[in-house]
Amino acid sequence: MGIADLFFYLFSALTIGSAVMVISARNPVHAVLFLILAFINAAGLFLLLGAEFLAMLLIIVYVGAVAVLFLFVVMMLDVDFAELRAGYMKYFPVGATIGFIVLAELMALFGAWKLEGGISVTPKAPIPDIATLTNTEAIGRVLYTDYIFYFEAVGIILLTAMVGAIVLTFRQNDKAKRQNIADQVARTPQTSIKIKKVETGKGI
Amino acid sequence: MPTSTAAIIGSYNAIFPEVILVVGALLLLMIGSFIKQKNAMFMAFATIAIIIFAGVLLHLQGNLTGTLFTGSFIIDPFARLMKIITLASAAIAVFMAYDYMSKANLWKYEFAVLILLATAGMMLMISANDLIALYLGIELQSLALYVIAAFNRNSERSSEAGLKYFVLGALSSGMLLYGMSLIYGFTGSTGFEQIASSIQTSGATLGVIFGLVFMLVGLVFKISAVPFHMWTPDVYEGSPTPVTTFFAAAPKIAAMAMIVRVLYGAFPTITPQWQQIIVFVSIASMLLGAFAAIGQTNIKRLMAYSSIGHMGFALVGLASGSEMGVRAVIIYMVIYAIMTLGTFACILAMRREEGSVENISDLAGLAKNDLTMAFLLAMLMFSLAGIPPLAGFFGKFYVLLAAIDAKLVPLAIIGVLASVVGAFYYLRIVKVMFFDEPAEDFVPMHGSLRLVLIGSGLFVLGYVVYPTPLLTAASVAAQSLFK
Amino acid sequence: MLEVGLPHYLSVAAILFTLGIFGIFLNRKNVIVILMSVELMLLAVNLNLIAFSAYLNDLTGQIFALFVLTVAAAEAAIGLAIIVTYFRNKGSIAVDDIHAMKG
Amino acid sequence: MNIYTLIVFLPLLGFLVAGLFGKVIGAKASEYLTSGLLLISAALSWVVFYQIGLSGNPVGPKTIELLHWLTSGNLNLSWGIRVDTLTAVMLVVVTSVSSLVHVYSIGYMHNDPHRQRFFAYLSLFTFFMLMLVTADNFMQMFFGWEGVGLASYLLIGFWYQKPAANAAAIKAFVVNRVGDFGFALGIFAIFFVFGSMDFDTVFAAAKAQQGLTMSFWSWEADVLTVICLLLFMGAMGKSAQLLLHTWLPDAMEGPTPVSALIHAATMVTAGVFMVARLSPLFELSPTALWVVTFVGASTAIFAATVGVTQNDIKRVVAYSTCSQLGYMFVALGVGAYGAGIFHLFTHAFFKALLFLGAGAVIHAVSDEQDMRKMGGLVNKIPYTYAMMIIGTIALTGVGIPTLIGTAGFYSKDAIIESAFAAHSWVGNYAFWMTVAAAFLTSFYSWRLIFMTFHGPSRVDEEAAKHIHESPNIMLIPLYLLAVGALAAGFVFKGFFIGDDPAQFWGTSISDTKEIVAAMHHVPLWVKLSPFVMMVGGFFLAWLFYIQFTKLPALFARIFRPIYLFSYNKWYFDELYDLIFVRPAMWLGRLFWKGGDGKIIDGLGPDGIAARVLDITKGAARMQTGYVYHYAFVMLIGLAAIISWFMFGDLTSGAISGGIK
Amino acid sequence: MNSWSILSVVTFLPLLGALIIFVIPGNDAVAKNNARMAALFTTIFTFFVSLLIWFHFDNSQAGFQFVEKYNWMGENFSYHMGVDGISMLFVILTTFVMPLAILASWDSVQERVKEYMIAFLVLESLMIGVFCSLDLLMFYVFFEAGLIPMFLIIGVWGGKRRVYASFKFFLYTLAGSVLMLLAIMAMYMDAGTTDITKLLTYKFSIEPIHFWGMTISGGLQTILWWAFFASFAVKMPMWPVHTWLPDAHVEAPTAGSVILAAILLKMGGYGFLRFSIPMFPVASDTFAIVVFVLSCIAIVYTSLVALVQEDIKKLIAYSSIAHMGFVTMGIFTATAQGIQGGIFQMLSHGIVSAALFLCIGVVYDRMHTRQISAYGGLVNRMPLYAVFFMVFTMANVGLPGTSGFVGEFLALIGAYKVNTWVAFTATFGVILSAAYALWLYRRVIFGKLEKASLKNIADLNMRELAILTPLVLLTILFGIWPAPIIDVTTASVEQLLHNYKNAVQAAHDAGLLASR
Repeated sequence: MGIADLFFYLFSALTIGSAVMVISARNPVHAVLFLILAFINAAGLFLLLGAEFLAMLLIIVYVGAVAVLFLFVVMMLDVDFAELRAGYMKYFPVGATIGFIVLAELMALFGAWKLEGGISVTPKAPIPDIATLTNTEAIGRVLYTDYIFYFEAVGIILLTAMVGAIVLTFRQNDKAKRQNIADQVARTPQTSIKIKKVETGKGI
Repeated sequence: MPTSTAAIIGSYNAIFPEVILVVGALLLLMIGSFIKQKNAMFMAFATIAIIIFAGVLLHLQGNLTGTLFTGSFIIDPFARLMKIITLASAAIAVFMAYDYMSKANLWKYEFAVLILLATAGMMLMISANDLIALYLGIELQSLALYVIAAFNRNSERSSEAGLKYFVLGALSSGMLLYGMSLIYGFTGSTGFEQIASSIQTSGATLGVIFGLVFMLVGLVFKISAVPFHMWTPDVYEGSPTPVTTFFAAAPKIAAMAMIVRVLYGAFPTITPQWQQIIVFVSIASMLLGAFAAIGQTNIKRLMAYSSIGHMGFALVGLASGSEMGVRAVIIYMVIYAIMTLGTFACILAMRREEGSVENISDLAGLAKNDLTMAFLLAMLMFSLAGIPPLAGFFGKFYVLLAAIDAKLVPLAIIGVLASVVGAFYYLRIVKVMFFDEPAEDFVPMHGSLRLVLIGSGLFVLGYVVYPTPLLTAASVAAQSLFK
Repeated sequence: MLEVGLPHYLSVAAILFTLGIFGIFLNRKNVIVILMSVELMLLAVNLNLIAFSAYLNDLTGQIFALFVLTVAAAEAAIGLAIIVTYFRNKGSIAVDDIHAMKG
Repeated sequence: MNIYTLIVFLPLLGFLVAGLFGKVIGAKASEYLTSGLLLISAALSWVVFYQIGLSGNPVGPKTIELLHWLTSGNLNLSWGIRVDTLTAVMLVVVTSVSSLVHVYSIGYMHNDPHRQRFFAYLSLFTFFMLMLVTADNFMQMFFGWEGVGLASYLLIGFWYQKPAANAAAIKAFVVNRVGDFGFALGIFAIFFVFGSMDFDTVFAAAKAQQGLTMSFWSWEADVLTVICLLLFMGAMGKSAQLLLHTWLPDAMEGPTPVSALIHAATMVTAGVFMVARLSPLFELSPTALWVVTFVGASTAIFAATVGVTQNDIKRVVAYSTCSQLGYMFVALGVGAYGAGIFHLFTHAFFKALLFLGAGAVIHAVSDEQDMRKMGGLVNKIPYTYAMMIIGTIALTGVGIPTLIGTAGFYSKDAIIESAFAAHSWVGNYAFWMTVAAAFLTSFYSWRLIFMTFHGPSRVDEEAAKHIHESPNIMLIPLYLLAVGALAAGFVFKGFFIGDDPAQFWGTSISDTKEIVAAMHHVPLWVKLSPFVMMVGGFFLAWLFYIQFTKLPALFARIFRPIYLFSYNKWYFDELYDLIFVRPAMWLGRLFWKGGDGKIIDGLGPDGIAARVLDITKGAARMQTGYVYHYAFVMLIGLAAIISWFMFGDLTSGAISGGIK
Repeated sequence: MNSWSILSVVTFLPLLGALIIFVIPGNDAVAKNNARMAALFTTIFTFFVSLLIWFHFDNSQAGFQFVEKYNWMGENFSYHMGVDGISMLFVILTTFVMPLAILASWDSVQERVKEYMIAFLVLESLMIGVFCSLDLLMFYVFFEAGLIPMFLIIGVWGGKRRVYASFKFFLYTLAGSVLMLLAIMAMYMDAGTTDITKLLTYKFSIEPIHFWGMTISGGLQTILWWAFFASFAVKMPMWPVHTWLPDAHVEAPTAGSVILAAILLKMGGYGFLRFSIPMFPVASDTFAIVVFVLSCIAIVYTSLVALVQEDIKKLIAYSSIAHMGFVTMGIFTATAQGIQGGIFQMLSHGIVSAALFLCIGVVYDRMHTRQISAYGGLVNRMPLYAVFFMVFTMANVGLPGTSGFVGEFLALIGAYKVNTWVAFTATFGVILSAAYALWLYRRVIFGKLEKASLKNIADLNMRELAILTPLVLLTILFGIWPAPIIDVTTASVEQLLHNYKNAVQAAHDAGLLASR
């Protein structure tokens, strides 16, 4: 068993362990933190598989952005240290059974994978030798050529997410006082001063 | 290799409609953020114009057939027809939406943008010829839809609808992706043609089948087939009605086209396997759609169950696994979309002085208050129930014909029996409108709604007279999948 | 112990995936946890893709994973936005409270 | 337009005019028109009768086709008029009695507001009866058969305000339908066997069928026997033979002229006519003839026993009719068709006379029919009395044996003799029964006379003031009928039961010389027995109702069960009510509420609808609103499909392609 | 021979009328009256045009006449029309009854007159279409489409329980016919066409089919036969799927009942004749006994049920079921008499039951109740009515000389040829029919006029006379002279039987049928 294998078991165990904690932690903040841990370990697994770029991406994008966003929202909304509710245990056995069945069936499948049969021996985009081209470089070479279509599409998706998130959450706060320089500059006496004729004996 | 600009433009002709939609969305986004006043009408008609322009471009493609972007984007008559139908449904949905949305104080220019983006997503789905393209198309569509489901952000129901849709949608795309990963792993490729040829060599390995199952779960979720339908009633009920209108037509067509494409593009050699899944899902959908709708009091919820049932029927055509079946699916979806849009025109018109209502009992005695609307809605109901000579019957006729042809007799029998049960609740609406004592009047129907309703009613009534064009178009489209 | 190979990676991914599903339907507490479960599922998918990519010696898997990552981020943003909207209306994001519509 | 057509269709014309335009032309005009047309028809009938029967050279059966009815496959039917002696005899009977009844009714019904309708019905009846007797095929016969049933129904229920009349009308129609049920089946069988419904074709082919069997209700039965028995069932219904007789006494609820015309002289004899008409068939089935005799004899004695205890004047006459019809069937059953028809012929006169006389009595005592409330009328309505006496002596068969007598004397004696002459056990049974019935006939006939006309008056005081003799328009028909009752036997004996039947009958009935000869050569005691019985009956009646008026009550007390049995008509009505009417109603209700309501609807539409709603509720409950349940359902779906492919598929092998 | 597409004209004339009424503006009394007049004129005109079909009809031809054929849906489903001796009479019957139905609703329908008339005219078009269609799919479309207007007619203008009745009617019949739809598709798949003229000579397989461990010995033909049977049996209706009919009849407005009884029920019988017998001869032969048993049960059972009814319409409805029992029995005897008897019985029933429902409508319009117990002694005030009612009652009873007799008589002759038991049981129904019909008549018409509510009831008015008189005349005319009707059908029926006998014989020869 080589060192790589050792790391595999380490990362896997940690990933799975933290995943378990994510879904079972009572405090949602803890859950987010465990999620981060799971991502980091998964990045380790990615590294073991030779996908350095994605591993880094995972840490930067996920740990750095997404998970923090989670944390932010959790803190903002509802830091609820609720007890496990009654329903949880009630459905657990049947849920677990079914989940286990699916899992077992999936596991049974994996041994069957062989690099033969119908699997194309000449991949569409073969991974170049790490000595000649780094992983990041290799990805970069195909990403903007062969996969430009996806790249553009994903851009639109991000745009959509942006528009969507804004339209849902952005609230025009009319109470907040803001400075509008253009308005200030544009002021004239006519608009700012009102001359009233005061009738005698009435007051203003 | 130097290529002239004209040649590039010529070859990229295929994707122009999608580009127009996206560019249009961006334009509207800009315009919208600069002109402050809520000019719903302008925005709506701009949206419709963009969609129509995209449609015209599609039409101008003629019989262009081929793939782009190293095979990940395909254009053929099937894709073109389904896209045109999708675009038309989307345009009509927007056409019907703007009046309601502005009256309900819901109109924002982002709505139009999101609709355009979602429509672009649908176009990508229909044209996807690669797992990644498929996934991106689905997500582009779904993300936009999640947002517009929750578009009435001051309503608990609307945001609950968005939330449920999102959570379950995310779960389904998780499953879809997992399936895709398995397919990729077990065939070594993401392109549909490569997957197909790989499976042809390897046969139906368990890995491929598992992948297919996971993928199908994610795919049929989009057409809300049982047992992956659970989101539908809640989302239909909770979303603002124009959004529901949109949901009921365009995404369903696109998703159905996508399923057809995936199954015939990537898995034609294991038809017997996926046939079983489709048969199961189809039966379950038809039965649930028929039974669960009966007890409903909210008409939008009822339409949700109705759409579940109809998707079940459309899947009958798919299950038959033949060219005839695909043709039937296309015809069914077209007719379904038109009927649904017409029905929603009526639902949108269920408005009193104090606001919109959506209970079936609110339709009571409509025949006395507004005979035209009641009559056309009744015809739509009969059509949805599949009673000849209305268009809905022919939709059912073709799918059942395909099923019988494929010797799926039990499926066909369950189908027709479910349609009898289902007829009950459509009849109930007719009964409420025609037999019951009149309830309070609705405010007069807006012109746009009336236009859609009349158009849809005329189609439903008149289809029997001249069914050929749709038939021909569907035949051509179906043939293109079976070259 | 067995030599670590593709099945090992796939198994880890499968377990992660199952845990993700579990998280969705066993969770009664907080909707955000559901979102996290979804992230776990997507992580499992990515692991799958990358493992296949490595063993197929095909870069496509990695590219795919890249896009999944991106989309997942977008999805998370939308999800969180919806949750915020919901919270504003309801004042709670407990999963058990989300059942205004049923039947 | 030949004479036959005229005879048949003049009454129809009368019906149409009186029925459609009765309101327009008025009651008087309707009466005179219908009666006049009938009289013409009657006159023409006598002409025909003379031409065909009396002139000595009988016209063989010939047919005048009127209108093609239909052709369907090998079934080919037309309306036609069959002319032969039997038809001629019936024409005479029907038109004569009918025209006299028409005339009589002018007087009898003069107070009724619906006279047009009444006369229309009478004419309609006559038309149907004529269609019946002139039928050339079974279909037409059935047409007339049911038509007279309709007319009878209408006439019995003429006074529609009387519930009893309505009930009687329905009863008459339905019981007749029971008979027609057999008749219809018989016709079907005929067509099945012979491929035709024309009399001539059937008669010609009948011989060939003798002894053959056919499958009927899954047993092999003699073809002709089956056919004849089925047909005879129709005759039993129409002629009120035992078991199907219950309608006839009730039919007396109708106006009396109707009773005279339909329920004495013509319609009820249709059964007799039918058997005679079909004698070529019946001849070939001894079993059927046996049954005919047996039923006839039984009816004769049964009706006579009931007649002796009835108090309603018309019912007594009705049971008498029933009994006399039994006589006729006895004659037919033993092969003496001529004798049967002869009795039919004479009976028509005297029974119509009796009925019309009874009508005159009823008329006189302000529509009272109960004889216990009459008595002592002899001086008040002497002409009527005389007529009733003539009718009675004709009915009881007064005459000097071997020398001369009333109409009934010839015809009835001929029947009794023929029964004896048959020399079979059923013939003997019939002989003794008819002889006994002759005794009873005499008894109840004289009982009627004595109770009505003699003794102290028991008439209501109010009614007593109005007792009056009938007007001439009613009496003249009585006189004419009385002539017939007295003379018909003597005049026509030679024709009807003459030594050579063929001379008079031609081929219209199957009488043979042998039977007639045997009939004429019975021992003297046989010839005397009816006479003795007649005298005995008269004497007993005199004893009971003139001499010792306490005796009837005494006997009724001593033999109470027997008395009640007879008085209640052998409890047939109660029995039928118990075994047919009530079960039918019960079954109807059971099928309706239980069958249709609970079982068919309960398991069918309503039940399914209820189950659908249950499922619906279940389906709606599944939609809990909780997002984790939704996810769970999805997971179950996924797990199920995967497991299907993993396990189900491998074991069942249902999937082609296989999995590596 | 048809230069001007007479069948299409007759079929779609009423639809044109409906369109005209549709565009009549307003909702006041004048508009209502215009709608009535327009409907009446349309139907009468249609009737006269349809008479041309009869005049130009060639009795000696067995095949279809006045044929029209155009492409409709693709190449496989065409717009194909034509009539033969079997269907022509039903077209005439429809066009004949329709004006009467319109007239019958003249005063009794005051609400939503326009819609009412439109519904009836549309229904007329569809019904004529059913009898003229020579394409299976087209037939089905017309056949089913009739449900919609009828549903509305019962539901909108019906009685108290109209919702229940209309739903029951709709769903019951729909459930029956969807199986036929599947069968039609299967036939299309097997024969490659839905052209009735071709299918009439097409031989559907009778080779046994093995299916899920079961063996269907009669093969495809058996399956198809049962599917068609399911639809037509409900439509007829046959026992035990008859329970929709009493409810529908009771709740429908008078004209609705008239159409239902006179024409809609006939579609079932027509279907048996047009499809079951000629297209599936071997299966028809095999399962004739089933039909016989059901018919006999229907005749006796429903007659008994009719005996205890308290509602006039319900009683007539049950009697209709019994009469339809004679039709099914006659048709499946596969004898000339049986089939022609069945056809004649249908036509006669179309006239007689329509007339009876019209008669009920007359008193319902005056008294607004259908309870028998609410009537009695009507003859005192309504002598004319009593006469008409009597004629129809007698025709219902099957009295010779009325049209009711001819059909029953022929059907029974046919039945006797085939099975004595059947004839015996069915003839038994003749007794019961007399009992319930006369008893009804007695309770409604006869007796003293005792109920205060009836004291001022008026006799038939001119309009009612105009409706009922032609029916009386036809009832009697057809009873006395049925030949013109029967002769129309002869050639077609003979050809039908010829083919039928050959097919059954061939099956026997091939050893595919157990010899009986």
